[in-house]
Amino acid sequence: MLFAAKGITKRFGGLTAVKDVDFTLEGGIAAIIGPNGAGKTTLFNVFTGLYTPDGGEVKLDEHSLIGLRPDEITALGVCRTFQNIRLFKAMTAIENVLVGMHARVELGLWDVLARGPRFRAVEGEAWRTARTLLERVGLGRQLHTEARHLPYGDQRRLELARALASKPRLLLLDEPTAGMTGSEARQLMGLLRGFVADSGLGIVLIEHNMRVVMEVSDRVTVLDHGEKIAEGTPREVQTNARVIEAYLGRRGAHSAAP
Amino acid sequence: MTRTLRIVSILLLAAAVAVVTVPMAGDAHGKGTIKVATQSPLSGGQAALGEGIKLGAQLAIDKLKGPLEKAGWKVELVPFDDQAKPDVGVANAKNIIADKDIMVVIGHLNSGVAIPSSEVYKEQTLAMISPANTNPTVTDRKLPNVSRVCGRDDVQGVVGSEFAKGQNAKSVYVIHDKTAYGQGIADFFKADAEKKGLKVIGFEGTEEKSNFDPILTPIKAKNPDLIYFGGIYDQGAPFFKQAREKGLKSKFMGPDGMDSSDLTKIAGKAVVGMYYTSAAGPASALPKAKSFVDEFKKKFSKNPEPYAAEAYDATAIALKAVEAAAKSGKVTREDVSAQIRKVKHSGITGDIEFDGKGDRKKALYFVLQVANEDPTKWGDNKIVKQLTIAPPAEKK
Amino acid sequence: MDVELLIGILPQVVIDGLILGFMYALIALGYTMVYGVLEFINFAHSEVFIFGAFVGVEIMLGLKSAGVLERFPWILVLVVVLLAGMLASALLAFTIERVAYRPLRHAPRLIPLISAIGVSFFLQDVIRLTESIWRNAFNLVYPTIESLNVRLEITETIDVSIKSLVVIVAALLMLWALHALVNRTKVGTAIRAVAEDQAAASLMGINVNRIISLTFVIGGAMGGAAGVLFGVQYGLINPYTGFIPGLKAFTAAVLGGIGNIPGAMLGGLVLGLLEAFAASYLSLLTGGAFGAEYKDIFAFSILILILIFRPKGLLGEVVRERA
Amino acid sequence: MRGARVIRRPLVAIPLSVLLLIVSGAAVASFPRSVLAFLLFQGAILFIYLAAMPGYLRAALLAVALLVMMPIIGAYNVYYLEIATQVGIFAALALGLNIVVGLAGLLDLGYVAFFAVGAYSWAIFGSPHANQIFGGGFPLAPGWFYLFIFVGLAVAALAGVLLGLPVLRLHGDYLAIVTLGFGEVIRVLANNLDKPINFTNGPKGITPINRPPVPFGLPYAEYSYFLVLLIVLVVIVVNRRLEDSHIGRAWEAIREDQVAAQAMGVPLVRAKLLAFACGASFAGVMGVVFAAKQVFINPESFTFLESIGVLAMVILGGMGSIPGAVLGATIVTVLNLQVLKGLSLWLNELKNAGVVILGYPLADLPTQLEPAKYERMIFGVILVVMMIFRPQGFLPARRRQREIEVTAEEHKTVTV
Amino acid sequence: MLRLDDVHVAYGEIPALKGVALEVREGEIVALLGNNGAGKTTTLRTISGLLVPMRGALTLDNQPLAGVPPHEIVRRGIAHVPEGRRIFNRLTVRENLTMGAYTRSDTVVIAGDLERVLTLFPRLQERITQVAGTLSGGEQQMLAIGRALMARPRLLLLDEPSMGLAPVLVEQIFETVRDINRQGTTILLVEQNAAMALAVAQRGYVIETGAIVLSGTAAELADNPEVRRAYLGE
Repeated sequence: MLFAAKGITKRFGGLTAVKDVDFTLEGGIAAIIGPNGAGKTTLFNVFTGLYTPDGGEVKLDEHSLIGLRPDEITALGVCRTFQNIRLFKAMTAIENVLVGMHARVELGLWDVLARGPRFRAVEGEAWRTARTLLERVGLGRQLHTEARHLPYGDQRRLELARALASKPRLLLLDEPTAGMTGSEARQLMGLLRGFVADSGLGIVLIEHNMRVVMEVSDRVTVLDHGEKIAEGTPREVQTNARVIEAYLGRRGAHSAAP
Repeated sequence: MTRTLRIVSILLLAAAVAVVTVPMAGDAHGKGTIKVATQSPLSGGQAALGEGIKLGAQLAIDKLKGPLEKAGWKVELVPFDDQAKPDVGVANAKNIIADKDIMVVIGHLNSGVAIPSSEVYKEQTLAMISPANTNPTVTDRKLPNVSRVCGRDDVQGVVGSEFAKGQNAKSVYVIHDKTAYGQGIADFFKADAEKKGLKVIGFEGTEEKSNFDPILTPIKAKNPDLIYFGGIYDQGAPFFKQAREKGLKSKFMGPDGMDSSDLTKIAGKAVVGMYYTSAAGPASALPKAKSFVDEFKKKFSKNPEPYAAEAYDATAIALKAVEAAAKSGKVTREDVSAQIRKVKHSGITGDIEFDGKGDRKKALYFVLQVANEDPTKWGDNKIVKQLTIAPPAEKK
Repeated sequence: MDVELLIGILPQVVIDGLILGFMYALIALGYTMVYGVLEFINFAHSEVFIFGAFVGVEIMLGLKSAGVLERFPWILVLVVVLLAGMLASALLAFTIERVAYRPLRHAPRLIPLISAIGVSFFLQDVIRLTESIWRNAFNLVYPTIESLNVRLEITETIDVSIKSLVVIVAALLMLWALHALVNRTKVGTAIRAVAEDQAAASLMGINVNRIISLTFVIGGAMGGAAGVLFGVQYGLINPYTGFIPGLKAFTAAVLGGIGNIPGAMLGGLVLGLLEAFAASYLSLLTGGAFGAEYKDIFAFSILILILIFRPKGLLGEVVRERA
Repeated sequence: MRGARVIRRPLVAIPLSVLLLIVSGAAVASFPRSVLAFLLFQGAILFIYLAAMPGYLRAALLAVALLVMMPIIGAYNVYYLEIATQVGIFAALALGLNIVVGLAGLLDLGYVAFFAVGAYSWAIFGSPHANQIFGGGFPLAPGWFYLFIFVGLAVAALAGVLLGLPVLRLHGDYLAIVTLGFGEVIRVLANNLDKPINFTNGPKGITPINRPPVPFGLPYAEYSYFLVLLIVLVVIVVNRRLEDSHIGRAWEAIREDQVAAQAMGVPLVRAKLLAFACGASFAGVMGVVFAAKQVFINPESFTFLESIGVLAMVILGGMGSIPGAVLGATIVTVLNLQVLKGLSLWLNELKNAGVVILGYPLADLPTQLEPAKYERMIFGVILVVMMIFRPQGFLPARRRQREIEVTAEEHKTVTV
Repeated sequence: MLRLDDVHVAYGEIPALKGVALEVREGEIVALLGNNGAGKTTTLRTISGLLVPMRGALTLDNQPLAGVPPHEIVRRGIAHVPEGRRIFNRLTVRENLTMGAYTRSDTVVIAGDLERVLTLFPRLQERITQVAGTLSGGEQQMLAIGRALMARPRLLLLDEPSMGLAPVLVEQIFETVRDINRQGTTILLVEQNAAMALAVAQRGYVIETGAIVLSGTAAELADNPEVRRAYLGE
């Protein structure tokens, strides 16, 4: 099992944001869906160490992630993007990606100050990798544009590249297509499939664009009010009555069932 | 970038034009100009004392420049603000030695500024006469150009303890202000008092300026016969005032930093009967001192701060030395430095003559007692004791 | 070690500490009001504070030279002087905000801080310039009001002066008034709303700029009152006097949890007591090896310790960083 | 507009730079006491830095200005050399603080504490004072100074880590107040550690502090200038190397968004500690140099206002910008030591010369209005005006293209 | 009453709205649909004055609104329930509600309005002295709407009122929205739950990457295959 979370519970004051949720991934692409405020992002924050859960266990390859700092979790191979895009806005695109590589750079203070051949080799390699990554997500021409000057869709792509730069085994994407046009979103999904095929990377995505979810994901987990209410293939989930009611609304259910 | 560059270019152009068109005030007439520089803090928390030094020098120049002007020299004062900061003092010092007209420096207030700055003056044997730096190190370095008209911490502390002993004080409590000046005197007071068999039941420093209650509480409980405050009046006065308000009955005493009418202005009747040591006699006893205070008040419409009289004497000595040096028709800095050591001057703070290190040969010290709570009657303070003490012999 | 002496002075030390603490609390209110709303350290508050003290002393000196100071009851004089000091400092704070801070509202956090430092330098020397021309003096002395200096003896060794009681009463009154204003009135609610969420507050029809000005006015008035009381209590002020108490009061505000009004009070008292204990006891406890000169180190060390264990101050809310 | 564009052309800019350098040099030589002439020279250096020209030419011109002309100017007027030296000292301090505040975004209000730590480390051992602690054998020979540059570095860095470890979890203003407290603690300790054991000699300060041996019989002022210049150059190189590495990028990432930085694998505490230690070490080195240069130190050099002054330099120059920090240090120092002083001296001269302005003789100016007394007030106004009209600083940090060139070459060599 | 014409808005240099045109007539409920990031919230923020358009016309009753500060726009009769509710967490429920009526000084009428809001949301009555931060998500949403109603708006801007709410509550909220509308308040509704939104609205607009791509009556939109696929999950 690549990634397994068991019995995750997270409370904020009196509110239980996530209640006893199990989630596993062996590979491929999984989607977590649910209405806004269902607890999806909270779950991501637990997975990446930003929140410590009130209960439950998170494991990557049998390594427990509970109690680790976010940077340690990233070093182990879990990286993410953010719902509201948290790029380093004053840094250029390529610098953003280079920061993403931080955990993989094996240089000490002395290497940096001395600028020896080792430094140049490692740094050169990092720049090449960063460039390749940016080219792959379609930002090859904007390497030296400051992140804040990029259009919304490009910022999403840059965030993806930055996350990929840490060579994750598991990539968590929070609404990767928000703010993209339909064709852009499709393109991105193709890209994600490509990454999965190339490197055996596991991807979990939170997504509202149902078209995207249905097209790209191998499995779908549905959350509502912090609880998992359904799980299965896209088709299974789409026809699940409870899902239709909770997520699409009762009227949606009426009109969706001809 | 372009905009920055444009602005820089315009400024450059302006500066270039100004360099060519604004002529530096050159020496106009006669044999030239003799400048006396003062260096003291003119801004920041110690500005009042620093200004006292500047004003003392200014008064002396206005009053005593006559002979030099008759001889064809123009005499000017150049005040510098050292901000009580050593790095600023050193930069000013370099600026001063670069001005060939400056023949003597009157300063500084802070030993911390005086010591590094005098290292700079030394390079050109530019004379510095200190009105206020009582720290022994100032002259113990034996620089040929550095002299001081004020006493030394070690001497004044001894004067204080000598007197305290005579007053039958058995237990004393010593407070100081954590400055080189205050702590220096307090240290010597304590050491000498213990040697003389007085019981020092407390010794503390504080940077506090306003609220002395917490310090006074244990003092009150210990009830010493005498409290000695090593520091300046603006801290001492509130301290003594609050002490009396708190019901302390001890006798009060302090060094020459207390010698200001502001002491009574701030502390009022609390300090009536308090003792302080000083090298400057009271106006009532010494006619010279009286006329100095009167003239100072007339010119600047306020009472002289501590060190104003010392600055006046220092400037007077400087002018005498310059006159002596000018007899050859040409004034050099080395000359002036050498002449200063030869001057015998009868000033407001007594007869001044320097020894080989630049200390006063024999200094006359007074112990005075505050007579009246009215600040305008500061001059009425009585001399209760006079002591003539030479600077301590060289220690090895 | 004289244990009897140590215990004997304890009540007096506590009283001394409380008085000092209330003084810090009063000054701290100005910092905390502004910080609570703008999350900005108003470095110039120490000058706002000392400006109030100067206005107060000028009025008292004026009354004195007119020969009326002794003829009016001291309460009346005190109230008049307090009000004048508050008004003057409030106006000053208002002007500072308009001129030096408002244009920088949306700049990165450090920018207004530097502007505030500039204002602080400027004001110190403006006060000095004015006073040196007007009175030809650097230190100004508050005229003594005899009735305020009377000391009430609690026991033979413990006493407290009327003016110290005035400080405590005034501080409590002002804290209460401020607390009531902020918590019980519509305008106070608006202040809290703006503090929490400026955009949402503007959607309620609240003129955010006006509320921010008001905050400065209130903070300034508190500073002015503290300035007058400071002058009355300690007697001597100069243009730079405000700096150290300002720094300490700011520390007190942080200690209590900056932005929090009861926190400013608590922080002030804790700091005041710590200082009093250190100044009174350090020398006695260490046999003179360490003395009152360590009181600031002691106070700052405790501050650092408290913040390590309670990173948002004693009463500050620990707000979770949301991802 | 057009004028500016012309200057952007190397063909115009290069001869203009050379001309400026020559003119300003000549101006200082013919009016050695003119503040404006020296300002012109400084302006020429800034112009060379900004104007369009090939890098090697710029380096050459700057080298001529700083290595050849500046010492010669110093021979005409030592005061200017002193200013240049102090600019260097503060530039190094500003560069150190720039790492902490500008790059890593941690507000440090007690930075001068590290300067003090460095200064005292040499002051104690480089003067007879250490005899009071260890009994005898001191001062160390002047040559030890060079070792103590590294001791100062290490001790200050250690102090940075010791302070950082407990407090770096604090956010924003809480961190600021703790660093402020730390700065005060260090100063008060320096002021009080004369008893029970006399480590610092308290307020009386330590003197005489040994100066390093001067090679080639240079005058000490010149030597001290070159030493400071060398250290500043090293600091700039170190700064740039840090900035253009994963470490510098991690710092900037932390400043921009701490949470995202951590999520991208940046260990926050370690990165912040490193920032603290690096910043502190520069101050430590300069402390050692400062102690030797001054011959005397006492706690008055290390007050809170000094920390604020250095912070103002960083922000005036432009946060996170290396040239900005240097320019900021220059502006503040030159303003404080030279321009404002020059202004008040000039007014004083007018006064002594009996100049009459609008029918009012300057000589009658009351002593309260002595220009020298209001330098800080003017400085305050300048700070406020600067923040309002140019909040990003004079030379704001900008994303650089130079890495591209470096790596593009790398690319070729590796792939071939 | 409200009209947007070719409105362009940018965050810094990134354009967020690229020529939005829409209209809300007196008495209507109008739904604005679109994916996250499409520009729905930006549109509302522009109307309420939190953002200033770079160009384009924005009018209320033919009076220009662009550049008018938000607190003034509230006085003109537009209340905005922002995304994420943005209630004042540290204020009590009652204080939150009184803040809603900040622009008004007619105490008696305000008291009546408070009554009205509390009848509309009885849950708030129970929690009236509680600090708002401790309310549940649904209660917070009620508070946010109630607070906006306290301004007696003529036009109410609702941003995702169903966010994070249980289906029962969603039903209830939309029921209330309808009530409010019936009592004479015009409503512009941004909603992710397209089915729900189209069920209460009379007309709707679909926004995509900063521009309106579709508009029509609620029924037309609900039947549009493109809409059904994108927003109704078919």
